[in-house]
Amino acid sequence: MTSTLTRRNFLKSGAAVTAALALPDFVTSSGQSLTALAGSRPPDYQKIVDIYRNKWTWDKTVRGTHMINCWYQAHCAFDVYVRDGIVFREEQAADYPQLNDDVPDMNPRGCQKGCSFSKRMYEESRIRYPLKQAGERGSGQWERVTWDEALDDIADTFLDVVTQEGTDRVIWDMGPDINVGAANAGQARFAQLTHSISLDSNSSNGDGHRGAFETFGNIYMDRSLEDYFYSDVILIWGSNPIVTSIPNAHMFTEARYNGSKIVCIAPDYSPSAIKADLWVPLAPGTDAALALAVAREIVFGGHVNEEFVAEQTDLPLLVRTDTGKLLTEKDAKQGRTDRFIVIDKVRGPSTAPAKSLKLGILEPQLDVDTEIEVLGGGKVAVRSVYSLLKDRLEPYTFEAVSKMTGTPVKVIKKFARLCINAKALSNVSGSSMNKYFHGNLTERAMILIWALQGQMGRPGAGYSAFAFLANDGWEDYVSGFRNGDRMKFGTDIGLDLLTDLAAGDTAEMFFKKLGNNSFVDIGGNLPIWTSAALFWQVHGGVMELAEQADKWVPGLKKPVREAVKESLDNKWLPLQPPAGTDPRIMFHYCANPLRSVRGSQKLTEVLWPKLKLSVVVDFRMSSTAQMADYILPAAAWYEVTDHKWVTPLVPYNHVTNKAVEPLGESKPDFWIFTMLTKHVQKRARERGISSIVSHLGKTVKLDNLYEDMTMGGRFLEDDTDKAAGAIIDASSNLSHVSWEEQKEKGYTRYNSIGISPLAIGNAGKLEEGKPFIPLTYHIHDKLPYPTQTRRIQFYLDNDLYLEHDEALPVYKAPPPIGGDYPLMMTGGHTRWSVHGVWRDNRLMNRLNRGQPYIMIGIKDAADRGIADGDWVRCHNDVGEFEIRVKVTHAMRPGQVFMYHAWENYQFAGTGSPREVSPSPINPVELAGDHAHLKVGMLEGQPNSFDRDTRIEITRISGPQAGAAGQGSNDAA
Amino acid sequence: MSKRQVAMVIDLNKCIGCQTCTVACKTSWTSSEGQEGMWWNQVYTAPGHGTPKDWEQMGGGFKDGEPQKGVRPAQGDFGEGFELNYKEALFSGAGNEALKPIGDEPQWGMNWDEDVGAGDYPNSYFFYIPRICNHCTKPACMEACPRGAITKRDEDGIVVINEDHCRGLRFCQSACPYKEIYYNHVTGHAQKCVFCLPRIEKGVATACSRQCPGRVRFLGFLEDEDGPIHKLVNVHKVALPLHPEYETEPNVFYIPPLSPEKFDDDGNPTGEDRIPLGYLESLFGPEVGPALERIKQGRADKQAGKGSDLMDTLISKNFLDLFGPFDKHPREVERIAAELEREPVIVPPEIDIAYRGPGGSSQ
Amino acid sequence: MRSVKVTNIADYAATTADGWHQVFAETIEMVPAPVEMQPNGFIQANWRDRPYGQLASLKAQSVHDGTSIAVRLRWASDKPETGGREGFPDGAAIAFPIRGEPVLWTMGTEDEPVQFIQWQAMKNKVRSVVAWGIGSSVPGTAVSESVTAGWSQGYWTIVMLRTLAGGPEAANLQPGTDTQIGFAVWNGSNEERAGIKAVSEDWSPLTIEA
Amino acid sequence: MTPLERSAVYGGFASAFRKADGGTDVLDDTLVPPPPEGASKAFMAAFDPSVSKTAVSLHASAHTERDQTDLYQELIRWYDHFGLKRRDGGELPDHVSVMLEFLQFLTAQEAANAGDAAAVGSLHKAQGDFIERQVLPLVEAMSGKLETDAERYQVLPQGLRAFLEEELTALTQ
Repeated sequence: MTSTLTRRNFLKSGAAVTAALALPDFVTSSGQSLTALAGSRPPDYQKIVDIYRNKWTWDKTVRGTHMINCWYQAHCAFDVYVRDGIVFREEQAADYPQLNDDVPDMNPRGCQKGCSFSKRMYEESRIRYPLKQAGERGSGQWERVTWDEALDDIADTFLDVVTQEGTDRVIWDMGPDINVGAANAGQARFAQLTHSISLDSNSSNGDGHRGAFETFGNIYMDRSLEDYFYSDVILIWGSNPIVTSIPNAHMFTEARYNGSKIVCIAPDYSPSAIKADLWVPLAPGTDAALALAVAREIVFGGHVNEEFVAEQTDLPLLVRTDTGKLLTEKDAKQGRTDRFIVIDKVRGPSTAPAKSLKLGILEPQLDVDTEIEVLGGGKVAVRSVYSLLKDRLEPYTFEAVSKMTGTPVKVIKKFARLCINAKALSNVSGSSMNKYFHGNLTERAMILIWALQGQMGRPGAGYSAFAFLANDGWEDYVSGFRNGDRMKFGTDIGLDLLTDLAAGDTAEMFFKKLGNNSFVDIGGNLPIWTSAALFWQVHGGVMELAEQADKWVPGLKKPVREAVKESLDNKWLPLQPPAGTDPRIMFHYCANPLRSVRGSQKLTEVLWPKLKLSVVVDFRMSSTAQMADYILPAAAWYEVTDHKWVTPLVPYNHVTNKAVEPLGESKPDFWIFTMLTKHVQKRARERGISSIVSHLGKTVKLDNLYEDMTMGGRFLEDDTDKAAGAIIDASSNLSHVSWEEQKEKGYTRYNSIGISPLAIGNAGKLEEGKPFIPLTYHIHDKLPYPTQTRRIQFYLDNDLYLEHDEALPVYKAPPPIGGDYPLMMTGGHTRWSVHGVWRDNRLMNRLNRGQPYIMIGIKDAADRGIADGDWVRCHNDVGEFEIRVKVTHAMRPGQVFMYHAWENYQFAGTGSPREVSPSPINPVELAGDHAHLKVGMLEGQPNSFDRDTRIEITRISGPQAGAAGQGSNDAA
Repeated sequence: MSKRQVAMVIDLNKCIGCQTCTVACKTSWTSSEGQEGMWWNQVYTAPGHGTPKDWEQMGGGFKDGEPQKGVRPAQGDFGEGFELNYKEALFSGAGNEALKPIGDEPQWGMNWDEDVGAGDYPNSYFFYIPRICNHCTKPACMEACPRGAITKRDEDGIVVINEDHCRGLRFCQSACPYKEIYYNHVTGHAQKCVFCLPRIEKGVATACSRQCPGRVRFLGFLEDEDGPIHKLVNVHKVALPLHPEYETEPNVFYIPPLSPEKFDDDGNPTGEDRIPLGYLESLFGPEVGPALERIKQGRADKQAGKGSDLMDTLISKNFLDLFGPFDKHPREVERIAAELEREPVIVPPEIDIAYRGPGGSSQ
Repeated sequence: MRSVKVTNIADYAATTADGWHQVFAETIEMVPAPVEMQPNGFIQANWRDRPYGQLASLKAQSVHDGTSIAVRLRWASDKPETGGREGFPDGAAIAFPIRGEPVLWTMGTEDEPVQFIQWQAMKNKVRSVVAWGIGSSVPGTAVSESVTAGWSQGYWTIVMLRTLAGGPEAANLQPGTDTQIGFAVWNGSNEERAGIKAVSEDWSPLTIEA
Repeated sequence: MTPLERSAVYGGFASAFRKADGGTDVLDDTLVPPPPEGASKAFMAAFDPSVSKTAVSLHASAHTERDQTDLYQELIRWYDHFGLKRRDGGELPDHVSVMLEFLQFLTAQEAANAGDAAAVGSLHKAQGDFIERQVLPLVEAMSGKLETDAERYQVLPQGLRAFLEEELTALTQ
């Protein structure tokens, strides 16, 4: 075939035409040069099927996992299959060892999301290079910029703000994906060096387990999965593990075969209820009443474990009936205000033991109603907490509670009998309770069932609340391994710990103090954290939605705004930057507040205008990213080597290995934060800025930031792997296995819960071959709890609690938040995404309805002339949104159900479910001037609520035809 | 009858409806052109329409040995693989357009009636049923194909469609009573689950079994005396075929679902299962009642500390015990890791670009 | 039926070529292929009480130029059906005995094969196929078969061309000899395919003019 | 045009779609206008959907309902059949520049094997099938929807389309 054709000659005259080949995107498989290969004889080719002749081979398989907060169901070791630098498929490794012969092994783990991440990685919504918003915010006119341009511009705005307005104007919005590994060690170190503020978003997601915090002074307590095999009665209460703990679920169904009885308490016949022996249907938000009915049966039925209660709880302690305050040693005679009084059967009034819970010769009376002489003369009537509790429980008879909950008496009786006759009672924890306004009262009432019977601290028995387990070398890395010894949050723990221990405190109390010190300046540590919930309410304007809160919540003593002002003015709860001082720069790090925060429509209206700069660090487009000024592309999970925190349920540190190069110009998180310090340092030196005094009154060196960040060049921007290894080596609970070995295997079992505010509350030994049981240090070794009374505490004499009659647990009906409308919008985590990451994924959407939907019962739908698949309008006094309905037999009349995490851009029109949930702050959660009711890491902060939201639903139309425009996927 | 018959038991008490099996199958087998709407493995909420929609009313199979009339499911019955309008919704400014399926809003999808169930609250009831091709001992599809393109392998009883002989006549689709056969409109062939042939041949469990987080699927040969299948089907008699009345002798068996107590009209617990026995009998035949009793007895023995081989088998503390002889790790079997790709995809026929369609003949 | 000798077959390739007006069009009676002849119980069960092969008759004409033969068919079809993603295309086929005395309806036997030239509206191409009984059809020797097809005003008209010379798996046609020809038509909108079709009652004698 | 010249043109188009000012040394600027003022911004607006509403993606997977991983597998089988492998950090296999580089290679190989009719026959069939099945559909999808005021980027896809159509007819004769 000679070139007789007159193809229009695109070739420029005189252009170089040589046989030498240079192809930017190709190399030869054999290693020879491209020119040499082009010179050789080509393989035979007749028809397209020829390219399918030779077998497909993989270049390599690498051990990987997914660095996202799957929380209770985290994490799973995967084999990642790679070819030509592209991840093609992944499959669970499924090679976890069996812990011991009594229990099933953990295999295979994994879920439908993890098994399809390789499809998610290269989707169109993946961001490949830094983007700058060219038009005004939200206009979608993005401009590609280089990393240098982006980081220089961000560094300049950062320097302007910190020099002119203060370092506390720079805010780190931490999403659920912080991994307590190298990735966010980079971010935390940047924040610590620059005194910028990190938002603790745990409670703002409604995961604060407030009731456990009020009772144990600590939320961290969960067991390892295998422990359920030793429990003969398992309560699924306030959780939906069949949907939200996919890799763990087999342990419950196998425990059921092993003879355990499973009880599910939920308003709807949930996917977890179908695996139960008994499903207890009740009106949503009335769980406290049910728990108090069981507690009453325990107390009045003579089932109290008096020995456990006397030693481990505050029930024998005395309360002054005149002030409602706990009787202190000082009141009774000379002594301390943090020591309390019991009536010993023989010796009369005595100080309850404090340094240890051991009673020794003491025999405290439980039921006390007497008078006692007080300092300064005169007598005061006192009663034991137990005696007050008996009065409190008295009205919660089965019949009365049946009216409150709508649950038939016989079902309540059967449920109570199961809880009382259980040899080892356990619960499957979730994060639903705290998304109800009175969720704290519910959890306090539930804990009574375990505490009154001493069902704690032994195989299969115990209450599970917040699940968290992390390496304890992270804080050392973040504080820069100062002085080389074990540094915690920048203080020399050696000396402080010993002094506290000598004074009778426990290591747990010490580390809780360090956690508190991260929020409040009590000397030593850098208070650079603040409550995200308060931040969104005050700076974000969400509080404005709560103007009508008094209409919704009966018994509110003062408007929410005043309650918040009182708490802030009295420094009960700290807020940084303080109210009235506007934030200026927000880094949203794997965070998506515009999708997750209740009342998020206020954030774009009130908060965004205050910001000079909004930066999103993420690997995909999201609702918040659309409103950002910059999007910095983070590498995806198979493109970086790092490790991730887990929970005691699956106490294995999981590692993901870098299988392929990051796509386009996306970079590992660690690289991004380290390079940011490099640009801040460069621009500071160029602009002649050296250092400033931060709002904490300490100097912040800006012209040396990169040197400090990298610890003098020890961990440079490309050293994610090295930093991750350093964190492991510095961890007392993970350094028993080398970092190289952990990378190879993909997972390593912790050898202890570690000493860091982020896990020490689990207070138990993590031993080889044995399931983990929380709180055994308190129950067996008699170490005091980190509470005011150093016991499991049911009586809270803080003024806010007394004022709202919540000193003792009580049932309060769910307030009609959003207005007096007939349907209560409950919800839960979805089966189809972890947070928002898979919500817009093509494959996951094909496995359900491809669009958001709200579930409604048969009768409620019929009453409103609504059919399955119809479009409806959901509205109340605060907002509205449009959505399609799914009509299901499982819904309780009066209840509708909204699975979470739909992105705003998946809703027609402007509304989204967050806009009908004003989530007013519960005033008691603003308490702060109390021995243990104070802010700490992930605990002691106000929560946000959406499960009490009341709405009405009205039909708009049937399914719409051909609504969507021509997608990018239509053929030419 | 094949010399040996590979079989599967699916435990409906452990299935949590998460569709990881569906994703494992889809990403391994059906992501080529023309397979967008194919689900060789599906999980549906029962009672429900299932996939394809109302498949139980679509006929096929045998009755008293006689082949029965059957419907050929349309693509819409399987549920379209709907496509999302990413470009408008994501990259064109906030709030301009909702991310949703392109074209008409879907009114059916593979898992459309997930968790809908049946029964009047509080006696609602549902459970999940995973389904794959049953590789029947008397395959209706094999009998229905006039070209003999469907064969049952002697060494393991797996029923496969030979794409060289298949002309896309699709008589097999109407004959299969379980409606497990799909049509690839690009290659012009009928296609269906191949029981992960390349994995099974190398002693590796099928993707849907090995990747199931619920540990729901047992694998093995029906005749293998000490395998889990024989134990559950023949010894303990708790694993039952779905719709035995279709007379194709399916080789996928199901452990029937226990369920919470039913409530009487005053809402009080009655001690009976809430899933009506009649409904379970309509699925698994008259043996389902006794099978449920044997499972309950097993639990009672465990509670009484007497021990139960049935329960220990169903619990299967060691993950690999689920899979009988198919216990090799896909990563170790190097060749399989290297060849873990699909059967060679037959490339679509040369589409005659010249044809202008009716009325515009090329003369 | 006679295949008229003509000088140049190319003039007859188009369905509406004038030449065809001078060629006598035979009316071939068509009947549904008997349901009992369907190869298995499932096809019989599905079609026993469902009408198919309802075409009453078709018009057939043929010419040849000594090297190639053209057969023109014309039959009523209320709407053209190409099958699309899920349906079945309209189709037609002509059959020639290759050896022995094969029975048309059984599509030949072990040693009495039958050749078909099959056309489908979806792909608008023809295939030369050989069969030794029902369900056994496989691609036969190519006889450079080709087709032009068109539907208008309720009628399909197609012209099939092939070389007279056959091969081991294709009928060998010679000018000046008599042979036989059979016909089949599939109505795609009625989901007709394989054995579900209208067929000519039996072979029609075909004289290939010298 | 000789195979080597065709190879040079493929290389020119490949770099023209990779960088805003790519391929100016090879492509005749009377047919393909030189890069405009602020070329990189205009190039982004034309060809990067994450940057602009009116942009058209240069990735084939953005223009097909086909499963992305399956498309990558077929393309990698093409490149692998002829001994090529993706360079670390290179573009994804369905990017138009990668496809054009592959044709640049095949035509260069054709030049080197001019005397061997069987080899040239194989290469012609491969080039024809690859253009018809992968490259042309992508280029048609790109040029069909493109809206840009920068003349170079309006013309580039049309020019490439014309060149490919002529290549295809030449190859399939």
